[in-house]
Amino acid sequence: MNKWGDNKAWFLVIPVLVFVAFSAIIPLMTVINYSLQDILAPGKALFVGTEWYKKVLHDYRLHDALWRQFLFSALVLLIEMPLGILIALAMPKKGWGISFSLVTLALPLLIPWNTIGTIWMIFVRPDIGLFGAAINNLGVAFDHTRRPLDAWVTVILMEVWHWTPLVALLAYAGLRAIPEVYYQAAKIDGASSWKTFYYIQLPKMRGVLTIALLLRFMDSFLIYAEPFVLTGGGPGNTTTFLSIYLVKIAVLQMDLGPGGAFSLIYFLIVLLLSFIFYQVLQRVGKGEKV
Amino acid sequence: MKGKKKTIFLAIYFGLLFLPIYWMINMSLRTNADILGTLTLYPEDPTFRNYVKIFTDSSWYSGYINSIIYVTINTLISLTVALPAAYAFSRYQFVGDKQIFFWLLTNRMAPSAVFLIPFFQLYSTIGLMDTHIAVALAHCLFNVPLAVWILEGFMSGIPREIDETAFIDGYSLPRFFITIFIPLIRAGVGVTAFFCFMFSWVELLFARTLTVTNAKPISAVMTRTISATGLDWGLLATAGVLTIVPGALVIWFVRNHMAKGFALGRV
Amino acid sequence: MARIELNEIAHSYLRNPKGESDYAIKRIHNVWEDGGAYALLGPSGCGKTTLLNIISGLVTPSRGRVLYDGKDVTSLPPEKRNIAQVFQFPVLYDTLTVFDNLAFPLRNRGIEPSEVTKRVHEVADILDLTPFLKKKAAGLTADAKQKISLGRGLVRSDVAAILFDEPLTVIDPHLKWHLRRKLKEIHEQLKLTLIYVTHDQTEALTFADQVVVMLEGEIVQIGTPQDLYENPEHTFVGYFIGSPGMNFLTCTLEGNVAQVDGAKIVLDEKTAALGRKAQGKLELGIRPMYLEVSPVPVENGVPAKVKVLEDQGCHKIAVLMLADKTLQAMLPEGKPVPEEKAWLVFPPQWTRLFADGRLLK
Amino acid sequence: MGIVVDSVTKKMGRETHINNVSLELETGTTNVVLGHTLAGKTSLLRLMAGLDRPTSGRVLVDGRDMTGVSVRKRNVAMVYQQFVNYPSLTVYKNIASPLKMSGMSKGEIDRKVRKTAAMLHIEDLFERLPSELSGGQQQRTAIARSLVKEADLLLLDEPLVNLDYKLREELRLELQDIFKQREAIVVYTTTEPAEALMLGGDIVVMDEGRILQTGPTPDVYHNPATLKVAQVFSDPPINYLNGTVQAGTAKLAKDIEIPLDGHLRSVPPGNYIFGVRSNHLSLSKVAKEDAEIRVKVELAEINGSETFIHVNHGDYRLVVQEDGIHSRRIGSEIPIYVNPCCFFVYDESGALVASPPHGSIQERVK
Repeated sequence: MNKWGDNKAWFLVIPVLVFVAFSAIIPLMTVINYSLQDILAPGKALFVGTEWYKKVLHDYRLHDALWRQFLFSALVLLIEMPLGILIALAMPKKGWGISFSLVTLALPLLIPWNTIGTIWMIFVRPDIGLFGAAINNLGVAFDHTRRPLDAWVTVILMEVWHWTPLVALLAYAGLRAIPEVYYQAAKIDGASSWKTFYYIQLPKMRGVLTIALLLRFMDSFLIYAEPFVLTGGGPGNTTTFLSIYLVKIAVLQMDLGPGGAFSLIYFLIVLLLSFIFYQVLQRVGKGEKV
Repeated sequence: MKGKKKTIFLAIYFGLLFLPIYWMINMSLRTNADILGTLTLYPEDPTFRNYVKIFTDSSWYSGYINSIIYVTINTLISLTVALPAAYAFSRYQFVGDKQIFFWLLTNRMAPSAVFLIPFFQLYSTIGLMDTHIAVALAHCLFNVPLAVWILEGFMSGIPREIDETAFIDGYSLPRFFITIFIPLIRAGVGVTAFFCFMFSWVELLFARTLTVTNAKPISAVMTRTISATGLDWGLLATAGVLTIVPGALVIWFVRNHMAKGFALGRV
Repeated sequence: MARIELNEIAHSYLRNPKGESDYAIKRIHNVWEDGGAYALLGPSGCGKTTLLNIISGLVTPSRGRVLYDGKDVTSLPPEKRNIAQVFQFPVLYDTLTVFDNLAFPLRNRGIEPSEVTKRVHEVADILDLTPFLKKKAAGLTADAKQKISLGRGLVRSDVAAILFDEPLTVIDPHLKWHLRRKLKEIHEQLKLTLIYVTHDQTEALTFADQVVVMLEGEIVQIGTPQDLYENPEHTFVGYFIGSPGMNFLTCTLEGNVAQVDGAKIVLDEKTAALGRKAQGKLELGIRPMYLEVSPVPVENGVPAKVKVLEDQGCHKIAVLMLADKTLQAMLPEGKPVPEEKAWLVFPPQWTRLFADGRLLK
Repeated sequence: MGIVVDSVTKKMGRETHINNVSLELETGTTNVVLGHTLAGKTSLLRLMAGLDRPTSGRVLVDGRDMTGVSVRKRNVAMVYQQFVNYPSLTVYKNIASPLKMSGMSKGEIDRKVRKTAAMLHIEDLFERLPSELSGGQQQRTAIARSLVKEADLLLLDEPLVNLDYKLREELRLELQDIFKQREAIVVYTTTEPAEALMLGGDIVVMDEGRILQTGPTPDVYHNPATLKVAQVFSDPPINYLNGTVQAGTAKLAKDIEIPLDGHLRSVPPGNYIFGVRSNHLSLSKVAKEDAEIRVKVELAEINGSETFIHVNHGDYRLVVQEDGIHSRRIGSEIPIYVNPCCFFVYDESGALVASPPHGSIQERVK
């Protein structure tokens, strides 16, 4: 049946619009304002047009941060997606094990992001951290504050530790939604467990996996707090991702003009991605109704 | 045999998952001197001194209280405004419905860093700086769209004939909504509250920027302390452990509904 | 193909069943002949799906043995029993084409590619699926999908039996006819053992040569559709088969005459003799179709009041009151219609006696 | 007193659900809306209830224009084909809910709820939640809720279609009794001719969003004005054979000849469509004027207490109804018989030319 056509429904949406307008539209206008002006002193601003945009677009550090960001997101997805699916497959299907697994998996998701950074900062330190000390004992020199590679390994490990459970939870929910008869039919057809996975479980999980993939892409693209606490963007700038760089420009250096321009470009990139996100989601939604 | 392999794999994974947390707990039970002295796998001389300090020093424990206050306010606001909106999106067709729904979702995708300076200025201007409500409002940026998104999913699962029957019976929309409809989507409201709590609880950037002392959340207290006290690892670890507790409690209460929330795929 | 024997089967889903009522299947002991088309009919919760799963091997019975052609398969899983099953909802491999779906069970068993192609084309021909072979299975209509599920069973030359679990639930009513016909045709053509579970009388009676009626974990009657209609062995069968169901009147017996609240109904000698020997609550049963209704007094006619007269187009249903008991009768189109009073005649050859629900014979 | 639907059209996007429909219904009548799935029956009901707004046209209640007036301000009750109850309320509270809204006193509510529940035999289920009921009990609760407030307009949208056929039998009988006692306009939609006939009253035959024919139910059954009505109002759909009338005889399907007697006598020469209901085809020759048709058996479908034998005669697909339950071999060739006095005759546009006189079938049986 079709939805009821009634424009009075707008009244129900107004509260949301007021709140989101307050926390999204007004700030966004301010940002646009900054990006087009040079604020010399409070109350004294000069219209500079696209000046800041040109400056930001030619900033090689921003380019570096962008590529770093893409590399980071790609690596994270490559590890988290298969690992998450594997965990979901290994999870128990009945009994107390379900509750235990779900609670354990959800735990890292509810730890404040800076605490995540703290946990790992402690964990990988060569002097007091279990991980750092153990690796060094094996004869591998490891120090995430000095070596870029070690810093990357640490950040990725942390990210995987933090967010793989989300993929696993989504995949698990997807698996649970597969009716038992599919497994029965596969058994009767003599399918091996690999074939059952490839021809039944994977296609049936497509919807949730798409969502997991996109969510993980978005959130890893916006990452800030955890690497900030862990490495502060270093050593050098080797773990300075987009958000960290933006905060550096806008908050620490108070360069409001370039900060504003950077913000908008960053937001546009994310918007573009979220548009693709929305399109894909729509298509997945339709595909599942068949 | 296959089942056994799975269990072993899962046990190893869960072991690795707990290890960093365990290590932090381990350190929270030791003094700083002890930590810096020798590396031991478990606290040989466990002490609760760090915990005592946090529970008795108001600059520490008020951080927890502040966090809980603004998270609660945010969750309440998000649910209150999202419920009618989600109902509108799930039931009605109106001018601009799809566009607004999409625009709401884009806010969930916005990089927090973009909004830092404007928020700072906005809340300074209207005198809300360093208040709980400021952080709660800021978190609405991503939590309200999220709540609308999840609730809409649950509401669409309720047949519209129930609404119609109620209107035929003479219920007004608000009365129907409160007495009949909300009880029907109880689980959805619970799941939504859980996610609002979660995202507000774990957020750092806004909470730190919009507060100075009065509403400073525990996460911000921790970051400051790193530089202030030099490196009291034991205290830092203890503060970290204590930030995990509320989250763990919440999970425990919603554990049976969690899978359902995830099944909708709307996180 | 195989002859399936159920040997003293009983099943409970509880780990420690206590009384009778804990058993989903109480006691079943019968043989399903090779090449027969059977329907397993009963209301929901009667244990028919459990029985089907015992035959297929998805459920291992608490007691008793399952034999395929004399070989004990009780503890074998479904994939080792060589059966095929069609479920309530179409179960397909969404990402595969129709061809690959049909080929799937063969390829899993390591059949030669040329043989696979040959078999798939044969089966696709029978099921009218040939035009869709190259299409993705996910985009097809529900009835085509259900045919593919069936086809995956048919492609296997070694299949012992094909089991159906309410296979037409999701099919549009006007397409059901087509599938029912297809199933009949396949049975005629391939002479496979088919077992069909349903709660729908039309489906069961249309499909099967032999209908097995189940009630509360037990088989109450096995017979041809005509048999079930004309000679129900249990009051439940009388009620469940036919619309409206059989009329039942509690009665006492005096010689050859059944007394129903003072009204006298003459029975034939054989039935009356059986009734006199029987124990328990006696009930007289007659189909609405066989109950004769006259608007004027007739010989042996029992007077009754007419409560409602329903016109169904091709015939009328009269709801009659015999003392305080309700009876229904079917009046063919054009037959004279009683107005307030009617006289009922119970033809002895269609009047049956039941004791405690079971037919006397 | 009554409801008037005045040239109403309802469009949804590009689809037309109701196409210029006009209808007048009186208080105290039972009206059956008969039509196939998607004929627009539900749309019509929703428009009458005020759940949907017509794209054009008006709905008048007691002479007042109610188009666009909210359903809350109307005195209607509706039963859906899905079992719609408030899942969080007990059966008692479900039934009481429309009365509670009208501000009735507690004692009065209790009296009415108990009376209505007794009528539908659910008075023992008061404390249960809808999820703890069987399908039949759920629908009984929904019907009770619609009856309890004694609305002026009682709408039932295929209320029995999702029930098991044994339950359908029972409830259908009970509903008939209940409707007779109502001082309301009862509108009942169904796809089944038998259900329509049993409920009696007046009928509205619909197809593709239009009304094809209205009138007292038995009259329409015996004189379907067009071939389409005859198809909708026969289960299985009426059998038809093309034929030509010429010089005193009619030739059907090329090889069947029947004399032009009785109601056929007045049919002028030309091309026609001859329709005959399944129950008028038989497997045995009853009268000497019966015409024989050679057919091939396709399937014997058993429905309730009848066997429907689907057969082919050349390109014509026919269905023969046989009382009782019998099996027939697929593919066997048999003769079937039809009495010429049972034919409906339609011209090539589908309009009725001649229908069997009411008495003729009775005579035939005697």
